[in-house]
Amino acid sequence: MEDILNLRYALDTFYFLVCGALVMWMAAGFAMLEAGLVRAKNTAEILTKNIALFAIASIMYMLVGYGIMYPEGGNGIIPALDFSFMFGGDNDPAAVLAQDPAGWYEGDYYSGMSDFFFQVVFVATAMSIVSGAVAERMKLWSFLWFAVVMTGLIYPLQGYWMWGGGFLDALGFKDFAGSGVVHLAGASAALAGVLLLGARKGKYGANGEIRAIPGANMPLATLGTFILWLGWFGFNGGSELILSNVGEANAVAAVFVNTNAAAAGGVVAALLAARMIFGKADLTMTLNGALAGLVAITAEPLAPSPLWATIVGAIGGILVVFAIITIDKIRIDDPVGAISVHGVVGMWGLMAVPFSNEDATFSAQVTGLLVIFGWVFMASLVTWFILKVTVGIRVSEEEEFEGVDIGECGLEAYPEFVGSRGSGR
Amino acid sequence: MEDILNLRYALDTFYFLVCGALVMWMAAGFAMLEAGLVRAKNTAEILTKNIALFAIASIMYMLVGYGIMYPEGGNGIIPALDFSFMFGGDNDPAAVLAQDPAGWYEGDYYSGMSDFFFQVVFVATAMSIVSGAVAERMKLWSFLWFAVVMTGLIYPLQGYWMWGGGFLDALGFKDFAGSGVVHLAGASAALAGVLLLGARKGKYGANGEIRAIPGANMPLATLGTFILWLGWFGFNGGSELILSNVGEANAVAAVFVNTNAAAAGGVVAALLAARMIFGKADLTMTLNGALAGLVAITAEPLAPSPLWATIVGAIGGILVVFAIITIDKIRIDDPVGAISVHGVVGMWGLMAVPFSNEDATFSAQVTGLLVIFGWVFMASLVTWFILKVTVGIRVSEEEEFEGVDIGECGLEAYPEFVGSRGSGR
Amino acid sequence: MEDILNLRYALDTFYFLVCGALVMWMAAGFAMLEAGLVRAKNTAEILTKNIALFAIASIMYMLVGYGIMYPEGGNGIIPALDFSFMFGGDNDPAAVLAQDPAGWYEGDYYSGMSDFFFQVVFVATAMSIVSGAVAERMKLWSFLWFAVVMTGLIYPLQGYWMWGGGFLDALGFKDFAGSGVVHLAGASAALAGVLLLGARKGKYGANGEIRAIPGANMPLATLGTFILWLGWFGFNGGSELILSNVGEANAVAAVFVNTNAAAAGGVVAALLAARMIFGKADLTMTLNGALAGLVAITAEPLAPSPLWATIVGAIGGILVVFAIITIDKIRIDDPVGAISVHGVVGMWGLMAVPFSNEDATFSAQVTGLLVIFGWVFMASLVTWFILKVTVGIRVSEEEEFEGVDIGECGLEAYPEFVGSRGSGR
Amino acid sequence: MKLVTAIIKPFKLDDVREALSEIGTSGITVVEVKGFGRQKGHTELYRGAEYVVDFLPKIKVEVAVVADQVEQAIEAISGAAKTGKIGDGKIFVTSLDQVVRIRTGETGPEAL
Amino acid sequence: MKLVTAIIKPFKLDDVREALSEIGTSGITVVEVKGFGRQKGHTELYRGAEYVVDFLPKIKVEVAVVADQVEQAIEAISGAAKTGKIGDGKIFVTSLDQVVRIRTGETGPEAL
Amino acid sequence: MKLVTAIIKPFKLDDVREALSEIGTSGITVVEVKGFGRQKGHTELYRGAEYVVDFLPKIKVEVAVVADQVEQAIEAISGAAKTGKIGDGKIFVTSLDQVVRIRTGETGPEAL
Ligand SMILES: Nc1ncnc2c1ncn2[C@@H]1O[C@H](COP(=O)(O)OP(=O)(O)O)[C@@H](O)[C@H]1O
Ligand SMILES: Nc1ncnc2c1ncn2[C@@H]1O[C@H](COP(=O)(O)OP(=O)(O)O)[C@@H](O)[C@H]1O
Ligand SMILES: Nc1ncnc2c1ncn2[C@@H]1O[C@H](COP(=O)(O)OP(=O)(O)O)[C@@H](O)[C@H]1O
Repeated sequence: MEDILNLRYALDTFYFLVCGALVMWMAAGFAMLEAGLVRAKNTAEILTKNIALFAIASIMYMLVGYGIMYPEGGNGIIPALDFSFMFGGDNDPAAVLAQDPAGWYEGDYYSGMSDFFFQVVFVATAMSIVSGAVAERMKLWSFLWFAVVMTGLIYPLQGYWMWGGGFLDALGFKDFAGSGVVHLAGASAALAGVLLLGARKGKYGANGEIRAIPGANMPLATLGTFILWLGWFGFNGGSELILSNVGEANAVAAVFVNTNAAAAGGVVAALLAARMIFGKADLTMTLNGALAGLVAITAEPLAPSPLWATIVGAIGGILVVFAIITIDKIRIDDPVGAISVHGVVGMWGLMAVPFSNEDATFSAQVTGLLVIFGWVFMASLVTWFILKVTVGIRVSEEEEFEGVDIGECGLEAYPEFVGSRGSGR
Repeated sequence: MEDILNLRYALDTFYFLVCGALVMWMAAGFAMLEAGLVRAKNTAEILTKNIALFAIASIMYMLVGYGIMYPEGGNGIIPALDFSFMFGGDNDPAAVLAQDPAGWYEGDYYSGMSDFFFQVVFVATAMSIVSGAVAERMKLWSFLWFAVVMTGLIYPLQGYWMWGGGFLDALGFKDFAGSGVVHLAGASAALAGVLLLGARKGKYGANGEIRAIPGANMPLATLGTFILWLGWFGFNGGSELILSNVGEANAVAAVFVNTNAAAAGGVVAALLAARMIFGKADLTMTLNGALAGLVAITAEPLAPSPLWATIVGAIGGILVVFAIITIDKIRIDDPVGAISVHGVVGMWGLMAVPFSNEDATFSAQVTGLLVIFGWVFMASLVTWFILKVTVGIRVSEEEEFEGVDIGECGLEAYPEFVGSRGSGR
Repeated sequence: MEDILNLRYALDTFYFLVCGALVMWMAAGFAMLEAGLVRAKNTAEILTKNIALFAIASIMYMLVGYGIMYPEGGNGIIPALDFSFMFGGDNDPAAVLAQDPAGWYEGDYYSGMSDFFFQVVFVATAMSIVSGAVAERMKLWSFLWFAVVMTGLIYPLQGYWMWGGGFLDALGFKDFAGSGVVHLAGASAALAGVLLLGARKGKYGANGEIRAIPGANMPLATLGTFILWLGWFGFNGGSELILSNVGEANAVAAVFVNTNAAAAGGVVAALLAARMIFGKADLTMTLNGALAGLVAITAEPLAPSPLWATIVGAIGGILVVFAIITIDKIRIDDPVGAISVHGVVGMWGLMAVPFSNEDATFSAQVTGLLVIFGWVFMASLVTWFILKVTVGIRVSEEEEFEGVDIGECGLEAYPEFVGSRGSGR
Repeated sequence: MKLVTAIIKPFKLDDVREALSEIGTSGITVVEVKGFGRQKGHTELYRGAEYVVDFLPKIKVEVAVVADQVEQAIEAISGAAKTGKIGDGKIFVTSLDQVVRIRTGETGPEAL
Repeated sequence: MKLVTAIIKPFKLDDVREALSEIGTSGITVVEVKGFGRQKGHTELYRGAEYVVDFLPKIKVEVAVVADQVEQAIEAISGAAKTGKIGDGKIFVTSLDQVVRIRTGETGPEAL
Repeated sequence: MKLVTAIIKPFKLDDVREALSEIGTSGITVVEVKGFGRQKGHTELYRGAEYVVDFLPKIKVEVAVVADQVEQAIEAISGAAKTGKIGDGKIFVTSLDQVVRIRTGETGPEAL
């Protein structure tokens, strides 16, 4: 039996690590997507933000966040705190093997380190969502300060409420891999930031006209989407948390199939919706459609049939097209569509759960949705506001015109490509 | 024993899912490769085609294709049909565990969902091959209609003949991971399309001269090749279908080694061949060489020694250089070399099998090759022809000159990079 | 028991293959990083070098290198040679299963083919380090000749001394995944090359001023860094070599966590250091910081706590900023900072081991460091020198001004992007 | 006929284009350039090495007008492109000997 | 000496280059520009927002010729660049006071 | 006032800029162009198809100077840009009717 348990533990741990690595890869996806959808003059800065936020999330979650989100013993609202993770340590092999095989999956059936690894990349994902929405005008350092607070406190607390066994979990709120806890949370923080930040110069004309500001590099944006698509197999697939028997292996496989199906549905639906509204096959909308499908299925990628998963994704794909247009119309300037993709469609994902999962109720879903949105939005608003009145959150008008790359990073993303270059050829 | 079977099932399923995810990643590889090898003005459209075809393949194969290719009970030519997959369901754990361990690998030893996941990304690969060959002049929507037919019917039927246990399988035709069933099939469909479509404007001069049309972005093309190389470990490695014992684990490892060796052989051979013919180290030929090596080994990546795998790949690498030049000379305009890489070298891959695998015969290989080519080419020709006389398959001359990005997608891939831009800076 | 052993073997083999595939992916990372940090006119050539060196490493290591590095029976300095790997063969399943389970992990507990696969991608990594440092002025073919010698002889010999059970191993030198054997080795070869090659034209002014030569494409450089970050989970994670029980699974998970933590530490530290010195958030330094963190932890990613891993990475990140500036000041022209990242920080990584691993001693670490540097530097210097006096290693001044892409590859990386293009639109 | 060439700040292009179309010019040609005048650029550090960014991105706008319209065009451009800060740009006027509209073959002021 | 500047459709560049070399011009300079004349551009939608693509990509071709050759050059360019559709482009002629070949120091028509 | 336009080899830009600033010109405008003169380009093979790279990358430098300074400017540019090899480039001089500094509204030589 001990041999079996060793293998089980190793397999489940490995599955967790592989899925975690795939989620880490999503950081590259967000970086490329956002770098493709901003203008060339703001590209180096968004890249800097993306790699720095991932690093900050990794450090803050290790120091503080993990110790807020997962220790046992909180009262459901206020978590018990335990910041010992940074000093290492994992399950004792002898103790692990001494566990009763009957209750195996309630015990320590995989490495605690692998658990952290999987969790930490989720925090980074939530934070990545924010960077796109505030792109092209937010100060780099203020953004990074926000990242410290978001990944150290705001995210972990609501994470505790749901996945850490807090009151949302007790309520019966269902959010398999985080349409709410990750995506809606990220979008809520983004929305708060955008509201305080205002639109990019030139986005809205004096007479109310909405101006298009085309993204500079479509191959990058597409690459980013494919990376996210791939990474999402880890995001949803790993969230089953167990692989090592027939039933669980089937479940993980179903999650992979449904995740892919929803993305596919999102692509086709957004492509057709854009075709119908604009008369053209708008690539950026199609990319957002893929992501919308993925966000939509994330709250429940296990229960649906492949057909229903496709439909859930397709509804997400249609929704995102209308959301982007609408949000633009009400003058909320979100260069990459993050609020629509992760926020609006994240809500749809949560509300779609009861259609396929009998254990879910609409009321619990609404409650969870409101709690996550309410907390993250308000806490973020306060944080952004403090940053605004202290260090400021918006670059100067001149820097914005010139591009934040020069102002914040002292270099250009493509120094040679736009017209002539000064020297160095 | 039950514990063992649970673990075996879980491990083989996980192996399948990981390999399937790697194959999915090949979609990004094709997208980047093609985006790098077309002109900037046609880039957004090829990206749109690539993501949309993957989505269409995912949906069509779920709805129809899988039900054509794999149900048991066909007569070898006409498959039995079973379209229930879309409603979900997987092996019953109790039944799985009740299977006789002796005949384990003939039974349901991994998740059916994971099987679908692995299969569906193969269809998308076949379809991806087509998009490159018809690039820069084909109508987006006609292409997508073709994708519906190809992934819903044309591919699955010949897939059934071989991998679904049809008459090609019975004949002793050997095609481990699809030099024929996937790559030659894709190339045959592409050839039919190109023949009906004609060359790009300006590709061939009035006096018969062949004009070079350089691809716009070499880093993207190289990235695409590396992605495909990585993905191919899943493509070939997963096609062993079993991992969970010493012999099978060895086999999977050998497939990984040989896949890498063949790609390496293809790179070096194509690099040297291009050096000898052109006097320069033509990067695009080198990239095609890598892919040629990979396609060549795909029909039999298990039996060869690493040395022989390298040679099989190297011959593929040389072949592809001559094939590209020859195909260009006979005025078949294939912007990315897809017909050469996947078609010509796919044939070489099939014919190379008997050199290392004693169970294979040249006659069976020729038969398989001709059947696949014949069916896919003819069926595609008819499909393309119907599209041509109904909705049309070629964009207008004006749109072609202006670039299909504007005409089909309403946006530019690099709106800022080519000379000046109108507004929005 | 046999069932258990089959599973163990399969799982450990699979873990090795997955990690190896991740390391192979690092080749794409180096290619993108370097393509982003050189000027546009030298991009196609660096891409060609990167894909060709990977292919050469794969072939040479199969033919010669593996047979130098790993056969048993050498005297610690001179290895026993065994070049039979190229003809294939793996552990006999029956013999494997007949091994005594008690001494299982000393026996053949995973596929020999998977071992080769994991090793071969390491050689390629070492060689990739060189290409960046000599970029923009070295002859393509001379570089490839060097790759033959480096991957066939120079790397494998010192690899034998350490990982093949040679005298460095006997001495108690500790280098878990290769801060020394891979990274310092690569950097030493690069340094020898750069010294014989000289700086790029225009890098240093007549009056001693140091001129900046900005890299052409920051998104590519960032993508490359993210790819390397992801691949490094395989690089370090796979170097534990065993996964299949609780203790080992914990160890692999700890390696993943620490690898990520060190990279994060490197990012934040380099970002802040650059901010303090330059007043700007220099993206390229931040990227180098991530890599520095990764290189630093590579010598010992298992023993540290997450906190200490972060600090080891952070020190690497600070070190790399100063190293780059200093190396530039002493007029060693390294366009991508490879010597600083892999050499200077590689040394730091080796010297940091005794802080967390009690089995390591500073004296053994210094010895190992000096042996690796001494051997690789001297052997490389001789090789580069022979190349210099025979075929030459530097392109002509004219070719350098025009860009090596045209001269070596006969094509441009971005033919359309710089100003106007001649024809073919 | 005269060719009025203005070197302006990139983000002023839209305003200049509108100002020109208001006075009824029939077409314009633009290109991205880099340049410096009194605005001398600044020093950046790239990986620790100094880097004089002396050439700043500008847009060059060319508009061909009949001689009478030159003053108007200059005013329109100046008005729209002016921020009052250094680097606002310059306007150059040259004489055109001939203008031809390719499509119709019209020449001279007709062709504008 | 005159400088003949033509704004043409990008895909016509090869034809124009050939036409010019046939009449024996000694060199040309080209650059990508964007512009509009009577051809006013069109409206696109990007993510739902309107987007006036008023500047269309064009190629600017400059060729310096001796005064006698101007007519010939105009004809060569017009002939090669004409499609008869709107947006075919324009030709501008200006006077050159001086031309210098850097390599030899030759000046005037010699230098062309 | 005159506009001196030079087409030079790209890597000579820094030298030319320095030479011009030494004689006291107040600003310059540059743009990447492609072109050919006597230097006719060469043939490349791309994937086996011939490919005449007739247009080589050049930099166009424009500097507006008072009439008196033209000779000096020509000499400065020639001196700095010359390698003695084919493809060194050309200098064209045209007359400027008017120059306006947008920021201040100054005109004529004042504005240079
Ligand atoms: N003498 C000149 N010759 C050519 N171009 C010039 C000259 N002076 C200025 N320019 C162009 O005009 C742009 C704006 O110049 P600016 O810095 O506003 O000059 P100033 O302050 O002298 O008016 C410069 O970037 C340059 O491209
Ligand atoms: N008045 C003008 N001044 C400067 N450039 C012009 C002018 N008119 C036309 N052009 C340039 O010529 C190109 C082609 O013009 P086109 O639309 O064919 O003009 P038209 O129809 O008036 O002849 C335009 O895109 C623009 O770049
Ligand atoms: N007659 C011309 N008209 C326009 N541009 C020219 C002409 N001759 C040369 N050029 C430009 O000058 C550049 C350098 O010319 P180059 O080959 O040095 O000419 P040459 O050898 O005749 O002096 C060319 O690439 C081209 O851009």
